[in-house]
Amino acid sequence: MSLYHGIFKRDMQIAFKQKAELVQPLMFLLMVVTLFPLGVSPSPDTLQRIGPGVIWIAAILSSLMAMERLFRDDFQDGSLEQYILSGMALPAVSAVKVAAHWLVSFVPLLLLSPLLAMFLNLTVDMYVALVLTLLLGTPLLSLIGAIAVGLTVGLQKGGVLLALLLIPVFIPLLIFATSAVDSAALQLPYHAQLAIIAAMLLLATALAPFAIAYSLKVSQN
Amino acid sequence: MLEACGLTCSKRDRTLFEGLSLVINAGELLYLRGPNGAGKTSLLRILTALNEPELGTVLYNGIDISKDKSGYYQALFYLGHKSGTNGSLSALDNLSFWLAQHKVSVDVNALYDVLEKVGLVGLEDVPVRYLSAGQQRRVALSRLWLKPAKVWILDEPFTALDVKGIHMLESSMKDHVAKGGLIVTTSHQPLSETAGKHRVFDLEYRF
Amino acid sequence: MQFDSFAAFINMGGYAFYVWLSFGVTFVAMGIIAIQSFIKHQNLLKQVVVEQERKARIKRARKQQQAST
Amino acid sequence: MWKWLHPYAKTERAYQLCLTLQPWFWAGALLCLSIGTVWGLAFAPQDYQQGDSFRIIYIHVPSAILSMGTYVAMAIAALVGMVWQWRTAYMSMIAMAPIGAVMTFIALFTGAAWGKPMWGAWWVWDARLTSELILLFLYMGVIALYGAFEDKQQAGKAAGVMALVGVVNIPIIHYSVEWWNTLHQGATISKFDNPSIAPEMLWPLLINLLGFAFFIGAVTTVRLRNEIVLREMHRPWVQTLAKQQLANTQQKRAANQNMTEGN
Repeated sequence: MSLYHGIFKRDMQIAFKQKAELVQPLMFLLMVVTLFPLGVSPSPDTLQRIGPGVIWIAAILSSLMAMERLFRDDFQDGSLEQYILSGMALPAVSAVKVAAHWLVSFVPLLLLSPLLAMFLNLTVDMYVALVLTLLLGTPLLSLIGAIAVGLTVGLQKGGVLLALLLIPVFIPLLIFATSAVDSAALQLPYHAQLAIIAAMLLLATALAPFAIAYSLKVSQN
Repeated sequence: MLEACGLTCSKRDRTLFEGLSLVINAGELLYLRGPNGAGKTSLLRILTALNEPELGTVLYNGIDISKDKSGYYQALFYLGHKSGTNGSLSALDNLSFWLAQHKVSVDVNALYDVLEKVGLVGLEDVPVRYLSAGQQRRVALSRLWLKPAKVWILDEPFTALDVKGIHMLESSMKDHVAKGGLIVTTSHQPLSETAGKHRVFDLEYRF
Repeated sequence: MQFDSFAAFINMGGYAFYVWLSFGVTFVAMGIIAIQSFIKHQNLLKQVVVEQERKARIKRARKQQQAST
Repeated sequence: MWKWLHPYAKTERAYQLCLTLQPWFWAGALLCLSIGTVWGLAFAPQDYQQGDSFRIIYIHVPSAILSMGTYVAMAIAALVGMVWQWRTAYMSMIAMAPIGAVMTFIALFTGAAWGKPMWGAWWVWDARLTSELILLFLYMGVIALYGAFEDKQQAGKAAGVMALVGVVNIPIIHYSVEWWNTLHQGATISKFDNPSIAPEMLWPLLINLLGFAFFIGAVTTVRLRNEIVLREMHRPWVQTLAKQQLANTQQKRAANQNMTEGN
């Protein structure tokens, strides 16, 4: 078990050495959310109605920016080869790396969510629903996103292609998450939506590491 | 004993080599020679199972390496073009993480000695991206003396070394072969006699 | 003195929470940026000395190398 | 006219200048801030409409003014650096950026805290607060750009261009946000009118403004010295200075060590 702990510690150390790369997607998220009151209208009730959609769309877009960092450095400087050569199970290695990535880039997003809720004038129970959907949804973003990152890591201009690949796949998550927060606004129960997101998350946790390992091998070749 | 039988590999519609068979016994140094683009690196990567050949298999002690990887990888050390060191970590951190992954436990002053051996005194705790490309390759090379591997597959190991470094590497190659190790290496300049007895294998450039 | 008692001063006409929160956050933020700058100053000076020792070590190693060949 | 400033282009003299200015700035900052705050909090009269919550003005207005002022000062430093090729100008520009960002954060936070009793919500898309938020993004942009470059010389020039682009955009942003705000005036935000500033309310405000300015000056001198030491690390004068500074910190530590052993 200490092998994978070593990789986790290494990723954490690298992440804290490159703080700027972590802060930038968050600033992007904040700015995108700030554009909506300026673009649409500052009146509190319109903001409340479009709030959940705005936050989730901005979260998906900013996650696409942060996603690329996942394997890019390791691929370019050859550490990925050394992982494969060390005989460790690649699915387990990618699962650990995705967990480290989630901790480093999505947990700060959760910490920022009260500010976003305040900007878009969400009520308290809407905010609770938002945090629940983010808690369940963002690991899903990381896991599925890592598959596409594994595939495009070998390409130079992988950035936009990543968005093209991932946005369609994230649509179900967006639909269920925003509908959960909307029904929270109307004081309706939203356990059904949460259950569906949780189901998607469990499915991804089970299958994605193997898909990530395979996509890394494909781009390694 | 490393054996390649009937390897075929093509890169972007150009067949690099076809039906290539090769046997390397323990205690032997194979010097892979050939012009640029002849497919030396691809052959080495196929020997390490990083790349799969279109046809043919590679056996290590009779077992197909694409099937049972962990046994083969325990005994393998591969030095590629990429240094395998992360830029924002220091040489020491990179080495200690790499050793942890390869299940080798070594104490810190051994790391300092090895880095001194490759001429990186005083640069041990500097983030690797501040080192020159040659120094980064020497950090990658220093892992050679840390992991007790039987099979050494080295891709252009001499590029970053000065005269003293080349002499030191060739003598450790000689001891490794003497101790029953197995080495496959490529190099631009020919191996001098300090590297001991070695077999040459030529790879022509195919159009 | 605008307030008749110290308690009234603390209560700040009912807005105690907002007034003291904003003054508190202001001086804490200013304190953080000031202290962070001083700490960075100390670290930088230490770093200068460490860099010098590193150069000395490299020179010594190089001298030994020439001596041994 | 610029002659006497030129020698300070040499970083060592700039370092000494910072050393001499720094105690004065700190003294000025502590003095003005304490007087202004105590006067504003305890002795200034209440506002007839907002009661005592208006006292937040004594930190909101100075920080708002100085957040804009620091950005303009940053742009001037960038311009001087660009025109006369002074490295110290670029260094002082990047030394000011973080403090300007802190000032903008303070203005934002105190503005929101002041607006809460008025508008009932912690954050309202009021014209001033919105342009203050955009100013914070401008600061973040300059700091992030400076941090992205490995070679600090290049970083200074790039961040300088961004600072100039930013300072040109500040009035444009300000008026467009004002217009946007009046456009949506129909929305439920009631714009509270500026509290009428009686003279005895104004004095603590000006003193606090001076106090904040001294504080910014003081922290800028510290950060500029950091920047100079960082960039001139290989220079002999920095090395002697570092040895001498660490020597007397050890002496001080040794002094109070045997002082504690003594009694």
